[in-house]
Amino acid sequence: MMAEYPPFLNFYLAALFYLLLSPLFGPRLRFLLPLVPLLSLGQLIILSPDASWSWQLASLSMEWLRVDKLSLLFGYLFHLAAFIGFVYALHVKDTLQQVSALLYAGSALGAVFSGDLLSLFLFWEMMAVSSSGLVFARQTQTARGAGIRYLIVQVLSGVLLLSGALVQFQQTGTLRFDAMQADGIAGGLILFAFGIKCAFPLLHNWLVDAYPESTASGTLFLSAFTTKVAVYALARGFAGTELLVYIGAIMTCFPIFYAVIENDLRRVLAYSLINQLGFMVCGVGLGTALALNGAVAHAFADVIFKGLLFMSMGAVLHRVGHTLGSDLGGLHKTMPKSTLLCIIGAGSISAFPLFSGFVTKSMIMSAMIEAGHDWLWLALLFASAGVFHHAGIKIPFFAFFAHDRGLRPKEAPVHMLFAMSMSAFLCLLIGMFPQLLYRLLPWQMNYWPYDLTHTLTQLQLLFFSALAFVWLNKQGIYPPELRSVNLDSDWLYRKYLPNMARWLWSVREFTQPGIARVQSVILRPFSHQSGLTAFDTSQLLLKLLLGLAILIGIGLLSSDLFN
Amino acid sequence: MSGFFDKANHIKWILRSFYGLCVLLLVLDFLLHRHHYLQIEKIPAFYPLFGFVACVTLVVVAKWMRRLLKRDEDYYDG
Amino acid sequence: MIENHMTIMLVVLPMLAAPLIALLPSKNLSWGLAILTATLQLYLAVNVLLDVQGGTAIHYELGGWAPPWGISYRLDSLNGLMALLVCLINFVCLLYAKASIEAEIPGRKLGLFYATWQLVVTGLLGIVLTGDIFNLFVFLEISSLSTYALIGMGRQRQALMAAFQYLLSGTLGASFFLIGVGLCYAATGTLNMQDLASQIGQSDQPMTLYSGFAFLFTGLLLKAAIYPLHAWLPNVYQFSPQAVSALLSATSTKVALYVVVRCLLDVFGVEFSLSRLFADLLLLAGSLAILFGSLRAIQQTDLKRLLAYSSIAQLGYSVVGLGLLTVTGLSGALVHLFNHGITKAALFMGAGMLALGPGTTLLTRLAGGTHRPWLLLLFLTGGLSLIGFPGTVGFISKWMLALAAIEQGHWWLLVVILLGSLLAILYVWKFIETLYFVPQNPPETSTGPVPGRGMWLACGLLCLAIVYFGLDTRFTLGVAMDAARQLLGVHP
Amino acid sequence: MSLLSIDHLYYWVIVILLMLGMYSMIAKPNLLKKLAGLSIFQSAIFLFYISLGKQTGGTAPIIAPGYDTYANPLPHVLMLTAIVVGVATVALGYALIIRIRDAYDSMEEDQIREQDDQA
Repeated sequence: MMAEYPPFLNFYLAALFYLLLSPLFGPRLRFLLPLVPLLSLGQLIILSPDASWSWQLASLSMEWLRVDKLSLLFGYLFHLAAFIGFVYALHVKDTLQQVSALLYAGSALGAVFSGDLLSLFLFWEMMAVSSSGLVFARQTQTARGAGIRYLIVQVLSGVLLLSGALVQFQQTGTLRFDAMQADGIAGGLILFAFGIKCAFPLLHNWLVDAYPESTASGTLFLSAFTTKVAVYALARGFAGTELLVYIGAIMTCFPIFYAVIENDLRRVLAYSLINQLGFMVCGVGLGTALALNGAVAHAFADVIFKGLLFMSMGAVLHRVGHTLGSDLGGLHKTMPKSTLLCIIGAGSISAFPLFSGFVTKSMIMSAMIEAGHDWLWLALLFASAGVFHHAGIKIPFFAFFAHDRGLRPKEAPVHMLFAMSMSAFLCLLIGMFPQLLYRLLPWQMNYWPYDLTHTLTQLQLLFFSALAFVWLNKQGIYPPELRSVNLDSDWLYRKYLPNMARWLWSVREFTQPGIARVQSVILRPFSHQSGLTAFDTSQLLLKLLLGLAILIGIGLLSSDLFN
Repeated sequence: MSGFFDKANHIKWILRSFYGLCVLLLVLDFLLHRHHYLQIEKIPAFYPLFGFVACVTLVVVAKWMRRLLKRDEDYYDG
Repeated sequence: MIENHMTIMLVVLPMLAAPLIALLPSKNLSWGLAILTATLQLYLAVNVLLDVQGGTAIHYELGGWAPPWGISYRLDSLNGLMALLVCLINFVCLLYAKASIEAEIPGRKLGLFYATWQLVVTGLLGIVLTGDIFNLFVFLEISSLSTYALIGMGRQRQALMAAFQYLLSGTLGASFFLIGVGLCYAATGTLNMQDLASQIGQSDQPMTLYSGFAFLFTGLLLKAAIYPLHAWLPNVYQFSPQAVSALLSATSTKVALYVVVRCLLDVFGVEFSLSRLFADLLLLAGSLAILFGSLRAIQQTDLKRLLAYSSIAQLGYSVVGLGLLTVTGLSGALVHLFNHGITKAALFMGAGMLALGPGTTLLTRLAGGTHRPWLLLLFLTGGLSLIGFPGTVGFISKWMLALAAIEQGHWWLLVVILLGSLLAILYVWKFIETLYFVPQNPPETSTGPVPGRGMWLACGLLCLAIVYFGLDTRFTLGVAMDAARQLLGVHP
Repeated sequence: MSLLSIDHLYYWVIVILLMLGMYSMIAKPNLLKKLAGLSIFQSAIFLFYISLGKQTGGTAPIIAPGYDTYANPLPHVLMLTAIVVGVATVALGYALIIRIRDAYDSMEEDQIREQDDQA
């Protein structure tokens, strides 16, 4: 009975204690951090399945603990991710990062155990704020810029969710978070909110903008939680929404083009994150038991293998100081262990048989065929080949092999290697014994990935993709890594809107003298000097009197006498 | 390990075995009987072909996109 | 016996304490007496509020003279909540003031400072509790005059000009109010609020009454710094002594807005005062305040001035809630007065703590405040509350207001409220970023006075209150709903 | 027009005084003159209240034989309070002006502003 409280409290309390105790114990305290998810996981495991916990807020009941198989699966996953993350981040002595990470992981847990939209919104926003701390922690000018853009988009998503919740509350009188209809204002707003966090096409830019700007360990945390919470929310709220299948298919395809020409390898991974999310969104959209299982299972596997890839790039960042493909190469000579672990991650994301990606992605692919979306299935197949191309080959190749740039960094620190090894182990474990994961899945299904057809076709697809890579490289067609930025939808708000604002400003500048002249003519009897400073009492009084006159005028006009 | 990939004949050896595996997989497609869920899968060597063509298309299109989208590194800072 | 007089004691205590404080020989004694008074008042305020919970009202006739001849005091949920706000903020600000004000004001003036402070509190509580509209004017002037004096004690010389400007504009507002009272008296022949309320419908001079109404409200709106009449506020908040900024931001505009609510709904009544046009005017003014205030806040380079503009925006929310004229909207507006009061006081206190060393609140001079991580927590809590983040008080009020806007089908208002929150992120972010993420160049060695324990305690209390009342709304929102139902004559 | 009749003359005086006061507050750069304007403005309001109590043919409200109309005493009493408030306001204003002159060495607002702008 003692254990029946929402697990996010473990993390929030840990954050509070960390903040309180860090002045006393200093950064030594960080060695305790990996214990937090472990202990919390223990609590989660003994949590009884019908536990609930709610909080009364202004005539609304906020349900902070709703336990079912779906939320439990994500609960386990987030604990695992947090544990790996804190082990990986043992070198970080920055209180801001540690506390942000604790709060962030806690909020993600809070979100998946939320039973109503208001609580979901609460944790949704907590995630936004705490995770932006991880971006800002990089302490560079670009990180600050990316961080504020990230924060605004995330909060915008929260605001949309809140609006949707408000409308739903107004219309139905309940805030319960269950399956919803995407048509109608409430559902539409909420889907839009989820879509932002899930990086739907054109709403995806915050992800590729901010994730690569975070610190080595920050990106790891970021990649684990926000988007997966969004997948969870979609799976719970909008399972079987046909629209999502199409959105998902687009999401799998368009980022791979960007990934091929992107130079920053962590940004490549960010694009490939969207691509993987696309598979999950497809699965949610299909809505069959197999597809939904595939979606959440793929989310599970993705957190681990994408984390592994981000960790290996983080190790490069930690040792070399950047992850630009154009300036890397030959690192395998001094970082062989990282190289090997990175390749395991690459194998998983490419869905090689015996790696975790294969056993989860094939569920979605099979469900796609069962549902009769032939063309979309082809698109997904194309994306699968593409994933291998940019994440499976490009990442390890350009970072650890390719041209030797003479970089001779040290091997990654022990704790990083340990964290990466854990992930790699899990990738292989799930890949080889998929029933371990399948048993946890929320819906009933009967599926086995390792039949001849699946294994053979997948191998053929991947090997010939690799062949294409080799061939293109030999022919010199393969685009070289170049230092550059590629335009994406963020151009709209990073270039177009500022330019518009500048243009408007120049119009203002142009008209300003005219306005000033008119002003000075009107105010001449009262002005002793031009220029509006803080202490122009006359201006102040004039403004006030003008306001008084207007209000009195309207007040009188509004009276019955004139109506 | 450190100098392993520097030697040209090591690379050659790796590539050759890779080509060998590709050929093997291609041959297996005709030898083994696999399930066909869709019409299009019945094309002989569908998966190898698709994998190869998809990737070449991907790279060619991406190269073309790069001409359109590439900007200087400090494009947004200016 | 005492219990009968609890209401009036709230006003009389600080009035009696003021001269005593001025006469006491040492600054510590003065402060001690002030804080003792404040504690007693806080106790009384909680008690009377508990007494009136559930819809009863306390009547007190001054000197035993029955209204409409004598002055009567009347206390219900609405002014009980306001009285609690004033007493709470007074107490916390006094806790804070000791260390803060000693760094700003020479020791020999401290006795006078605390005495004047007591007069401000007397005035504010008088406004809140009185049932007589002329008496209200007198208290308005008592609090305003002592406020001008307090502002003039600011550390920079600009404080003097700010005080003088405020004196002119504040008196202008009070004069308009006085004209309005005169016209209403001419039309009805009474000054007692309840009596006035009963005479409104029967007056044979509606034109006079409407003019009075118009003057009265514009005067009050000026004192409350509602949108087109806000111009005096930024200078005042920027240049006042730190503790005074905190006190004023949390109480004076709120109390003025309380009078607006009281007069609008209780005295003039819904049918009289809120013809559709006037209600729409309030909605419009409130929305403009939200947008204008937030946009101007983003532009500011001085922390206290930024907070001042944010106050203008936040007051807009309350005005919007008032203009909606529903129980949800009105209770949102009232609870926002309380919630924003504690939030803004906390933020001004934080600003004051940063300014202890440099003596200015220019953001560039305050950059690189990483040596005080605890203050970051304060700024985050306060900032999140301004944004309306769940778990803080700011969320409660905005949730109510947003709900009320949807109830009435005012979608544009919902957009304004949410847009206001987004803009709030920008200005909150602006100061958090400058304070904590921009390294100072050259790094200023933080010498100068260190925040005293009282300051930390005060800030801590307010932060806890922000979170506590954000999570447990039974008390604040309950009282506000009571008040809103009474004002609108809706029975649950 | 009734508004222009001699009965309303005192209203016109009041309005003119109000305007004069406002003009002085706004248009004079000298702080003392601004304050004087405020004082005039307030006086106009006192007059307004006093005029409210006036009854044509009424006398001071002391019951005496032969008189049956009395002026209403209440507004006059109220104005006693208001005058006290007004005096306090002006006194505080003067005090502030003295300190401003000490700090800026000037009472002209434009000169004060120049000093602040330079700082």
